[in-house]
Amino acid sequence: MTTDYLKSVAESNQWWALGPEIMLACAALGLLVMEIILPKKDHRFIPFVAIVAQAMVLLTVILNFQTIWLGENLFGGLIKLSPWGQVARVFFLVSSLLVSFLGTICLPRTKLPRVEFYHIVMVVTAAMMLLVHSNHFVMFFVALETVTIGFYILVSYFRDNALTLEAGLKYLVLGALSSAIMLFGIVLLYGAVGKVSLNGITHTGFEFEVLHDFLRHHPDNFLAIAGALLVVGGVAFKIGAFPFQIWIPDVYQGAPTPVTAFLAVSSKAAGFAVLLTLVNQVFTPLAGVLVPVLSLLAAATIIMGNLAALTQRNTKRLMGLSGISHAGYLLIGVVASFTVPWATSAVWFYLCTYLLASMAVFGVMAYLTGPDDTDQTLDHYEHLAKQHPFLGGVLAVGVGSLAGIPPLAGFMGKLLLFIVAFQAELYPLLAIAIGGVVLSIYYYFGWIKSAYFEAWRPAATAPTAAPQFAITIPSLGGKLILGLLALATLLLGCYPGPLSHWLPF
Amino acid sequence: MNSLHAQLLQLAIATPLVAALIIAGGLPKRFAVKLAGVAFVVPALIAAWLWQQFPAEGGATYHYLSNMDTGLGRFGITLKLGLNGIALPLFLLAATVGLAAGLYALRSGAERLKLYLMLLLIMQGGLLGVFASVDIFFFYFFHELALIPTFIMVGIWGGRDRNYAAMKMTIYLTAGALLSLLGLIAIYVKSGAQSFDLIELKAALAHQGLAPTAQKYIFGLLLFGFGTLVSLWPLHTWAPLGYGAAPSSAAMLHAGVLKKFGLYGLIQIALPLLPAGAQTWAWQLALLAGIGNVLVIGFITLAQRDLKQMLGYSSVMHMGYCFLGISCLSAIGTGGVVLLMVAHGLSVALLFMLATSVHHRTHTFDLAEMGGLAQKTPVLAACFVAGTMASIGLPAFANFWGELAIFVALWKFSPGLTAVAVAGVVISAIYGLRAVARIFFGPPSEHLQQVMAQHPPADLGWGERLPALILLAALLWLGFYPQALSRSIDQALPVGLASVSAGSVTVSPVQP
Amino acid sequence: MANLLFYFFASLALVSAVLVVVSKNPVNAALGLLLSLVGVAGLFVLLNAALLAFVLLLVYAGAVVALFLFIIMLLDTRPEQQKPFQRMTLIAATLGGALLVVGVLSLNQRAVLTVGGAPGTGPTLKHYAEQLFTTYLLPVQLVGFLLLIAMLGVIVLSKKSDQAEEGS
Amino acid sequence: MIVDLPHYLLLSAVLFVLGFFGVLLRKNTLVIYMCLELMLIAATIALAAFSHFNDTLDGNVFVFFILTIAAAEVAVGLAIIVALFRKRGTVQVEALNHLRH
Repeated sequence: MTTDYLKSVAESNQWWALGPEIMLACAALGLLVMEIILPKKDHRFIPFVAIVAQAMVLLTVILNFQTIWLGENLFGGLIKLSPWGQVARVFFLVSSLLVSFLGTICLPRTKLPRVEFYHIVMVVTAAMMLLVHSNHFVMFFVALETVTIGFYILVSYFRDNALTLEAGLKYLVLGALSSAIMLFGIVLLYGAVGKVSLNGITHTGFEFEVLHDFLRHHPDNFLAIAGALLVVGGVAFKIGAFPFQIWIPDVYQGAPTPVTAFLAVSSKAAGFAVLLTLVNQVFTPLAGVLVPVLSLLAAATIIMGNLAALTQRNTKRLMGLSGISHAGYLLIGVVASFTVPWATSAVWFYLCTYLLASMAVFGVMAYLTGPDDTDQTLDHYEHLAKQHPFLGGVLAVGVGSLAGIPPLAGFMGKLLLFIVAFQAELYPLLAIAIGGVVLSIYYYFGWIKSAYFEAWRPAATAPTAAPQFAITIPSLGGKLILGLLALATLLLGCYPGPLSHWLPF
Repeated sequence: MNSLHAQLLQLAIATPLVAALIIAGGLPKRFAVKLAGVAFVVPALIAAWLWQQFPAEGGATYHYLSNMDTGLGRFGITLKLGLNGIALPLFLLAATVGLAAGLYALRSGAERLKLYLMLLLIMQGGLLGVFASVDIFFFYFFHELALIPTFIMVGIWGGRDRNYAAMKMTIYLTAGALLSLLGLIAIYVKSGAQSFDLIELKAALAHQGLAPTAQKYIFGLLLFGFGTLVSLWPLHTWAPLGYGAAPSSAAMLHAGVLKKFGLYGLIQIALPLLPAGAQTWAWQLALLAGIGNVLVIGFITLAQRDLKQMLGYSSVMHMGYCFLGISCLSAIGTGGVVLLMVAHGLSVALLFMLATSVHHRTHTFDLAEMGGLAQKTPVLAACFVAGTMASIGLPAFANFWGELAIFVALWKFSPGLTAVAVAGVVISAIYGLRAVARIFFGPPSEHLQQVMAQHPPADLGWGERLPALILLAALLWLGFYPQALSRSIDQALPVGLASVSAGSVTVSPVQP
Repeated sequence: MANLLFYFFASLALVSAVLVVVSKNPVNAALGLLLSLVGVAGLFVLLNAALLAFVLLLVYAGAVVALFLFIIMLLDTRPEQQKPFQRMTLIAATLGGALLVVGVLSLNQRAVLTVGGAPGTGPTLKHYAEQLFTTYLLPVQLVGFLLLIAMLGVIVLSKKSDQAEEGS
Repeated sequence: MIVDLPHYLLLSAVLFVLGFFGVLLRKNTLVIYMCLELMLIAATIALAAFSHFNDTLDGNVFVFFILTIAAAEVAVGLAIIVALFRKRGTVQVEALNHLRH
């Protein structure tokens, strides 16, 4: 290994390109330091420091949206920034900001350490950003495992609650299983490619470009196909696609509400970002195998998610099960991206609308949970609209957007996905998706119904024994954030221009 | 001048929506009621003015066009508004029924009146938008905007079974809307026009239409999607239930106007863009509508004992005539459908409103209990009788011309179905007149006598009389002077259809 | 000689892995895991990766298995009762297993294995160091954070409740 | 018969399948966790073998990372198992059925 080579490697280590991730990690470390040096009574400021720090990082990313490193291989090919990666950065930061906000609502109810929560959320977010940027399977796996292990801790964070720990253990076992499967797939891909020498430098099947090149010339290499399928299976676990959806309802129910939101939004988006990268940049030559597999997955996911959600009364499980069906719709977009290039934009647009709507709903849920975070059913929502019109309104907007009702953003997301699916001529999948949307109207409507309609019984039949549940009254900041989410959902549905210009269609 | 009219058109749609926003912003109730009243009147005035200014020979093209960017220009989605000869009558209908329903709601004294008015205003804005949209994406968008308040209103202010009714309506109508949305997307993708603009779609498909198989499938999607929304048998079951439970103003707007969305879509979009598809489905549609909607539902209507249920079923039945008219695929039939849509919208809104007025006085919808109301409330009785006669299709009312044109077209298409349709008129005459007899004449039940003794029924007050008179006047005016609308309708009918019935009489009947 | 060693280590790894899967007593399972690791470490040596073998024994045998044993003793779990498996579990296991067996067999039958050049002499510690601190510097940093959050997580999950922060 | 890449691969695959079976069939979460470790180790055998026979170092380096990650995973996993044991007094899978509605 010559000095020249080392020099070139050192030069490609452009740490500035990873500024946001590094800032986030340093801020996370700073929180720990603050916990040590600050007196105990000042610890309550730490969450706000975390939120401000994340907002600063978000601002940095937005200001440097068109960075000079776009499309270049950095860190010796480990990292490659792409326009989608930039979108993902913003997405993950917005999401983690909102999760931290939810944390400030939920964590004070417990007697648990708090700073660690924000620390882990920030590290996991940075790891997700690296995951989306990674261009090399070693980087990919390390980032993915950082995210996964972070989630093991976060899911079981409320360790006073046996149900939370049970959810944590379930997530742990199934997550580790999926990681092992994915690892084996990566190994097979590495083995299939073997050794490639270019310009005197050795390359391996870990590198995405090399792998893509290899697959283009050997699209029927059995080892590679098996590896690709195993890797896609591992990602399917993260997004909760069939048949890896079994963990979702239990884990969503058991996890603390902010973590459920984090899982539902960031983890799922990371899964889709990775899947899109893999499908569009690495496994493209394997379309003959992957398209049928992914189509079947999408169909089964939509059907399973919606059918299971129909009779669900626990709202966190409902969010999980309906989230499965959303993953199914998104998978249609992924399948379509083989033939229609702008499908990637449609998927991201959908994810953005999903972020806004889900976070609004989880925000309301966070205010409604009592001491037991895992037990929240539709019955708790009775009288909500009457007693707390604001929370009721936010809930209606969020749930309506998830159901895809115009003029809310979710409708535009679904519309774009349907157009994409039509252009890709995926008619059977479209039919299933339509059926799924109709089913989803049933349970989403049930939610709205319990929040709005039951409460307004005529006075004669009023005395119902509906138990009253503790509702945390939103602070002004909380109201502002939830109101902004609802407003953004509404505006994006009526005038989707800004986001559609911003996404690199 | 034209740009001024285009702005007026925008203003007509925006007024109710903005008013709804202002009321949502926390306007005190006193002002909210006044604002709502203004917001219902303004579109009606604008609609009348636009109709008056509509060029005599210009029905074939769109007028008052305006275009607004939505940020989705790259998908060919822009907010493009305008009216042609078919859209104009329905726009007028929406404005008129909206005015009547709004005025009725102002005086209805409903609980949570502000929310009620707000939802009604959103509905009104959506309805006006539906018929003024040239862009088929916004055509759909406005429909949903008007549809959502319906569910909420049924869910909150509904009568018996409101939860079940709201749920069933939501699922059926959303499923229908999604199917038709798929059809619209299919047209967009397959036409290659890269635009949702109906004018551009027509231009793109004028040279070379879609392949016949594609047309067949897309027309099928639109037919059953729109069909569900218009209560095509056997997808109609939401309608009687929903109308039975809906509060009066919502039922007026939905049954009177919103339901016409599906028929309007078939006539304005499906027939001109997918002529071959229409050919393949014509007979199936005619049979479903003729046997199902007219005969089966006709007999079911005969068996109804509940006034509101009966009205709901009769509205389903009358939609059968509209479908029959469409399935003829002739200019005269389609023109008749447009006229009947307007006429039926007016008459069914009138009847739903008066049914609620009857309920206020008798506290029941049960036909068997009622009786003798004619002496106590003569104006109500007169209006109800007039509405029933219009609904049956007697001459002097607008419905007559629509049904007549449809029958003429149907005769050429299938004499057998014409016989069925005429039998349907007899059926509707039986149940209509029987209901009038039960409510207003003959002795009431003992229970009702007690109720009326305690609360002597008053005749229609101005809050009810004014909307009723508006609707009745429109029905009569169109009954005596159908040319007011039929000329522009004729000009706008799809070119392809004119050739089917080349040389046939126009819809305009002889001068009265 | 190398062949013999391969078969010895491979069978050691396999047999003790079977022991992990079937033994009723978790302690036996842990010991099986330990033996299996020894076998794998031997294989690593055969593959010219003595350093990996060393790390494997150090990290896994020394830390992980010890941790497992420690926890087993701490929790004092009784040996598993032999309960009949649920039918669904059995079906799923059979299906999954059959799929995997088919996969494994076809892997060996149909795989086109590219073998690039003769295996050279084993990499030295220096080679690893060069790789880890140049090309793979970023993942190394990331793994540092991973270990940090793992540590924090263990603390959060195991700290006694009364030591936790009071709500302020 | 020369021991070659396919031998290592077969061994690795069989170990992987064994671990997978263990995860599916065992009831004790601790043992399940050991089986998961077995699966990871199986993958590293294949990785080291590929690395050796292709004469590339990257696979071996990846093994380093995998071992580190696995150790972290075990630490967190065991912490969760212990915490749950404190609450429920068992580590059997059947006890994990309280999340149902």
